[in-house]
Amino acid sequence: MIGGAVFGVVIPYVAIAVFIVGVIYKIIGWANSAVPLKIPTTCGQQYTLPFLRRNIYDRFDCPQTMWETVGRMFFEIFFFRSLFRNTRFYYAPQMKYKDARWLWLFGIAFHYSLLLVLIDHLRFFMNPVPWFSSKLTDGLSLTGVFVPTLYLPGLLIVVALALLWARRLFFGKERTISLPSDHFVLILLLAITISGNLMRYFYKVDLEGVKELILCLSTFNVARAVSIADTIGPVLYIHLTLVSILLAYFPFSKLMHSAGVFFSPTRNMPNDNRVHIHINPWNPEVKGITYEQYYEMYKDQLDEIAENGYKVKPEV
Amino acid sequence: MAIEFKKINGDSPGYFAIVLVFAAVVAIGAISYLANHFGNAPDDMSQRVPWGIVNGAIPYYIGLSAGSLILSALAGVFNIKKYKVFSRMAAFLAIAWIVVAILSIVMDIGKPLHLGGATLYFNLTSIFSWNAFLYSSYFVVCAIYLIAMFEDKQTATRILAGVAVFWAVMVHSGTGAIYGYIYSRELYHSVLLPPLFIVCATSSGLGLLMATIYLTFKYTGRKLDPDLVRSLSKVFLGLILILAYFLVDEMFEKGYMPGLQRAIHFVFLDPSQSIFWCFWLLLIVGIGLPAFIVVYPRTGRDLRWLSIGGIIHAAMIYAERFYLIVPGEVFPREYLPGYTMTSLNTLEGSIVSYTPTPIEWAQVIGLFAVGYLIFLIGLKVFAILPEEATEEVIEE
Amino acid sequence: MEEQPEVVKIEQKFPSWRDMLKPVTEKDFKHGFYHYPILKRDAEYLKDYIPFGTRDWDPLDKDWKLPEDWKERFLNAFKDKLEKYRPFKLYMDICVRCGACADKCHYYLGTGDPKNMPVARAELLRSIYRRYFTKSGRIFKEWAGARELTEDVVKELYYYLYQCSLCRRCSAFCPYGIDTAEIVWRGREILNSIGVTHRFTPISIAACARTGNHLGLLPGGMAGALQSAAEDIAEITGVEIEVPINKKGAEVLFVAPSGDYFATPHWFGFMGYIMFFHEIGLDYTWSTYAGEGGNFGTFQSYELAKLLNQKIYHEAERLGVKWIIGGECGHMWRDKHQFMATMNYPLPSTLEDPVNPITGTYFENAAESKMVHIAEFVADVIKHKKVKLDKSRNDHWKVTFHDSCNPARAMGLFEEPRYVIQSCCNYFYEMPEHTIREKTYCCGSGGGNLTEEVMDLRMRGGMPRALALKEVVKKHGVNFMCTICAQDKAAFPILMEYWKLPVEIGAMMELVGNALIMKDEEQERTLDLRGNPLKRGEE
Amino acid sequence: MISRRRLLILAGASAAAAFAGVSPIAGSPEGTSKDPNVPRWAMLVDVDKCTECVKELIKKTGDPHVKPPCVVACDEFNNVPEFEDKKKDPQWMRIAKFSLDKESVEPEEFYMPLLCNHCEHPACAQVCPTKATFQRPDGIVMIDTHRCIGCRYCMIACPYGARSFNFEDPRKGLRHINPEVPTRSRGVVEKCTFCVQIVDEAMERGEAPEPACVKACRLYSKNALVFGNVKDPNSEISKLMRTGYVIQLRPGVGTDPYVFYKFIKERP
Amino acid sequence: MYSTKYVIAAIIIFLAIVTSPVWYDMASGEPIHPKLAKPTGAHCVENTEWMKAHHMLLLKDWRTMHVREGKVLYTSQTYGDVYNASIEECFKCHRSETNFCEKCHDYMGAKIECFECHTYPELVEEYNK
Repeated sequence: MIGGAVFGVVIPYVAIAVFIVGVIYKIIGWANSAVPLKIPTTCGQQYTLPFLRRNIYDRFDCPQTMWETVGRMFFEIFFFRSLFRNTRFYYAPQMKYKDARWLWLFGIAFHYSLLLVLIDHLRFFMNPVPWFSSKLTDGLSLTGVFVPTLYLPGLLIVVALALLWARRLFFGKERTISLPSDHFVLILLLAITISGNLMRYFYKVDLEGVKELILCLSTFNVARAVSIADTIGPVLYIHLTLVSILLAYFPFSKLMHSAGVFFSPTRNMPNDNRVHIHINPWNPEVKGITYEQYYEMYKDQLDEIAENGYKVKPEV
Repeated sequence: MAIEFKKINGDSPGYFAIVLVFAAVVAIGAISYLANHFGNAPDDMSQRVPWGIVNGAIPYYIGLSAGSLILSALAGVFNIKKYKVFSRMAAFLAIAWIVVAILSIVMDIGKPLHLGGATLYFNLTSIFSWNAFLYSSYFVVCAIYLIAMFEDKQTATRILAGVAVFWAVMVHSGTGAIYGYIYSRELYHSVLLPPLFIVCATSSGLGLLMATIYLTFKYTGRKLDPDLVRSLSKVFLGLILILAYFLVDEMFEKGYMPGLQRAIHFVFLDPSQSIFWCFWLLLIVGIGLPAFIVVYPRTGRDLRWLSIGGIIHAAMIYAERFYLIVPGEVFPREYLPGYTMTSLNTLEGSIVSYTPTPIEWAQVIGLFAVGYLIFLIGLKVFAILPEEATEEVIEE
Repeated sequence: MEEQPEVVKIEQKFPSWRDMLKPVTEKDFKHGFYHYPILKRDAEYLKDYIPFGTRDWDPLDKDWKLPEDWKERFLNAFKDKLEKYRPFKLYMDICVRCGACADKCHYYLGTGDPKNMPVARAELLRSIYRRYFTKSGRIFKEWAGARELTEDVVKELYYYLYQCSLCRRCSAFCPYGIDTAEIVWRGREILNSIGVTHRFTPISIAACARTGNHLGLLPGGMAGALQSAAEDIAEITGVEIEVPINKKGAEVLFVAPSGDYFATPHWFGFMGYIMFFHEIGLDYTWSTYAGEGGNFGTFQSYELAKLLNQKIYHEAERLGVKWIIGGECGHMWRDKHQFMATMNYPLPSTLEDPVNPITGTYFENAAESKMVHIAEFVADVIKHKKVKLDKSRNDHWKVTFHDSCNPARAMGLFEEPRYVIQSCCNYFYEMPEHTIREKTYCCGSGGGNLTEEVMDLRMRGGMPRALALKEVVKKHGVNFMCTICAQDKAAFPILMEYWKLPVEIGAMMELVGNALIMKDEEQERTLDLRGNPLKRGEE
Repeated sequence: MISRRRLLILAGASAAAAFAGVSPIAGSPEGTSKDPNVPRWAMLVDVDKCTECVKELIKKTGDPHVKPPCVVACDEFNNVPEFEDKKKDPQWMRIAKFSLDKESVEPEEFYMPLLCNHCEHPACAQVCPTKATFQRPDGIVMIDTHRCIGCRYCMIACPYGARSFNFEDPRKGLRHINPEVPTRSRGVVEKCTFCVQIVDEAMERGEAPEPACVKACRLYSKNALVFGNVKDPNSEISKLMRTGYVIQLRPGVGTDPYVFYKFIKERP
Repeated sequence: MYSTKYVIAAIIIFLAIVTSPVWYDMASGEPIHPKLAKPTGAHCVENTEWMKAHHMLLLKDWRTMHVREGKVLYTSQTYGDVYNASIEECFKCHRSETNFCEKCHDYMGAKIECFECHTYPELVEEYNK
């Protein structure tokens, strides 16, 4: 009785609340600091003289207008364009530069799988199930092999996470820079995805009850939620609790990169510094030396230049 | 000095235009596939001719892949250094074509979402089962081979080149065996098919590769030593002559058998049948003409002509696939030898015509466009094109 | 050619994350990697910006004699920066330590020191941020990657924050665009607040604040430099040029980095400016008060940057010029392109739209800040065929172009200099793709590292660039690397010597000067601007 | 609550299946059973009776494409759809007219049904990449349509053209559904199963099975089709096979079909 | 520059996405749980709770038993009685596919593939009118 209520109702509610409030708190925290300077990283030719052609990639890598900036952010967010530029420097034996876009591959595999898995999960959250969710799920499932159908992103996400974690475990540089929190997040995500897959394929739970529980939670029908929570198998609560931990941990961790990438000034600002001047709201006054003071200091030399008619002639 | 491979910039309107054109063709192919498999768009397959030209796409594209890969590995295995410049490009094309081939299997089968079953329930006696394994492992071998080349691992590249050639031969022999081991149809059953498949894979792959090399180098403004392509064209000539020999050999072998006379007449001598045209066009236009182009000095020295020859040959190899697959199905089997048969309720016992519909052609051409789309994007994303290709090999 | 040097031994170490949190202190400071402390003279002059600088300390001392309340001041400064700079605050939070930046840093590549990875450099500050400004760090301490702020940590910060050249190469590869330069800049500001600063940049900043240029040239010295440049030109071309200086009412103010006034190989570019402006008959002037385009303040703090760059607008206003051209310099253009107009807003009303008086081109991309890059200007003039160029005069050079970090990644200036160079010489070759354009490697000496005491660091940091150059030297026989940054020009000759590369370094404007056929040039030139005999018609 | 033991058994079994690659209980034994207690089903066609019946029907209806009762019963029992387009129309059992290939002698025509031969060495099972087609111990060659990927390799391999592919959703071609037999879906191959549902049910009850076509033939009082266990020397089919000349179709390919055709011209 | 309007827009979008299920469920007005047709018969093949989660596994095992092994009968492990191992057996109690299987599967957004081939009472009725 207590178990169901705690794991099925209290923990999810708390986690969601922490998640929402935390993320907004964090965003507002960032927003409270000004962006004093416009510092885009330009990775393409700037907008310049008309005869120097800017190609389409320059437009996105070195945006001049708002729409080009939007384009840059789009490619950054949906295709990880910066990571796609990745090269690796090889010390031995030839000291060469090579493409090394594995990180991009693993990263994009993980993130897209995550997106698809989340869209698939809409069937637990929405009643009736939205058409795009079920259509997408059908298209990505292999039937005829297993019961239920093999949902490919659900498996791919485990593989991608394992590969991402393997990088951190086996590569020297990555191991060095990985903090416990980095491992923690990967382990947590692995645990969530593996428990989800186990639940899907092996340790079945009564999904009907799960959906009922979630719908009760989302319509704040707490009493009914508590009563249903007790009828569902414990396997679900492993998954659900891990997800709750992730949600509650989200705002206080590096996972905030998902929101932060939108705020990054090196990416979300156009490179039009000399056309539209950026205003720094706290621009300080700085008292430097004025020309008058300068003139006082070097009066004789400046006067000499003036005497020569403000020009210098070669003495041949 | 090692050969330097570079990405193309891929920023010209021409590049985007050609990508868009191929993408449009792919879209048309995809739409026809959906219309065919989920809607009512007609194909001309029937209970008698269950394998049409979309099925023919499988051996065709695997052929292109195997051909490209064998060429790519020439440099590694036989240590022909001057072809090293093309090895990455050819290996990448091999990957593109195997992807297309696997895609064509997916498009051909009735239940693509059940495809996982083919890996899960392995049937030792089924060549198709073996091929499912061979195709996927071939893709992996190609990919590892290409990665080894990207990483400039010399020894690994050479070893993998050997493995890859072996695998390509296996894969394409296996594909030939799909048809060649069918003992219930006399026109299929042939021991020559596996070697013949390898020869025509290499020749069609090489023919298309010559054209691809020429066009790619031309439109990316790279220097291409004509002698390189010319020496390739000699290999090409040899291959198509062997192919012609095999075809004629098989024709005579089948024709020698009295029991097959009617079938042979139907395949080779009946101008009212499309198969007749397939075969003779293949022999005359697909083999004779390219051979002439290579041999005739004026055209043999002109890369444009050589490319045309390569393209013609590669295109006509499709006719070869048609000629290999369709007659065996179209020509009725004798269930009770010596007796003529007519079925009351079905089309058994008579010749069931098969004329591919535009819907089917759109799928095949769409698949072709997928290959080139992958190639075009690959040119931009990976360093597969050499800065220039010259005959002389500069030792490091 | 001499023997190639032994490849510098690079020891790569991969310590555990715990070891990464342990500070590197004065005991481990390696000679050739740490900076000398600020001079008292400069500290006195800049005491409003860098307090406590006048105390007696040395980085190798155990006791750095930090002020009593240094911790409080440090954290207050930290908090202040977090509140003022969204990028700083954001970049403290969102790094996922994916490692994409790790081997992008030339210092990491050259030294193998794990703390030179951009991510690790930022982690030095992040660990403090977590400990004092986040809940999780306060609770989980070390396990959240947080660490106490101790004197050792300050020492480590000093050591590593001055091993960054602010080239932003890592930022180009970071999936979130985390800008290590921004973090290091803030870090240095925070260190300044407790008087921990190195020696090199404050010298120049103080000098520039006083005299108008980093080198501390007095107005007469600057005029003298211009005069001897004009004399050198006359010697080589036979054309005598009058160079305007401090001229009121000129149309354009020209600002060059002060290295150009006397250093080699800057000097030949300096001659190039004068010849070019003379040839096209531009009504321009040099200025002694705003004689410095470069801005070492941008390596230190916002205020110091403004202290130096505000003079340019003041001078433009005083002289009544319409707009400004800036010379060849790297970090100067980060300052001029990204900072200057913001820092000095509103701009003097006397400025007018930047329209090229020779060709009539309106420099739309400098519409508001009124400052045009010399490469943009020259490219425009060349495009309109207003000058005659003889490419064959540069035939003795096989040229490659080094994209300087800041014009490349903070401005997007790629095609203009290439256009100019290719109009001026016949033999131009690009270095490998991964080392040019936005992926360009730093010379290893930028960001305040152009100083003798960190020579080891500089040479190691220059390794990737040297290797890239070696490729084209081997392949095409390149013997001239053109660059548009004053620091490059100062740093590369030493690097070339160190890596035994037979390559001369030079300015874009030197090539222009060489190729320029001047109207009043009477006899055929036989020498290039360096006084080397011209080699023509070969090959 | 859930029975934990069974849950683990079931879950474990499917887990093992996933990792081992094959279902532990789904493996079909190679070849038919040697056990004398396991029957070997076969069909015997009396060609003379069949010819007589078909000729009679053609005469009666005047339709040269008439479907005799056996075919109708087959279609009805097995939910075999009917489509206008002959090219796409699946047919499990069909009647064919044969005559000696000598026009000069004006040979007499005979009719006989064609259906899946349930071979001893089925070419279709040999080539099926997913083991969707398999042979049961009692000799019936079955298609597990759950597994079929629709590659149609079996149709190419089958020497008897016994297989049909569902180019269309079969339900579009049905006017009546027999709930005992599933209608197949679009994209899979189907063929005669010797009415396996009837066979299994009869075996369960201990009766002699009688597939739909055989039953129809008997009810039409022709008795041209006989179904039974050839392993049992006393079965009707074994007895009948001893009374005449029995042939198999295309014995040369070595598939060893188990639909036998008996020729004895018993002239009155 | 604080770019306040973008930040506020971002927060609103974030909130909208995160809380979308709540609005969606409230707006749709669907009951939290659909009314399924009541089956006749005393009990299901196995324990009802177990069947809820595992019915498809049972059907899959039935299908393997029946199709590949020719075993037709299944003995319930809970109740010990014998059933025909066939999906038709289900319809003896669950008289309606549309109001039972389909309704619940629609609710869960899970696709039923069984009835692409297998028949169910409503379908047979429709065809055999």
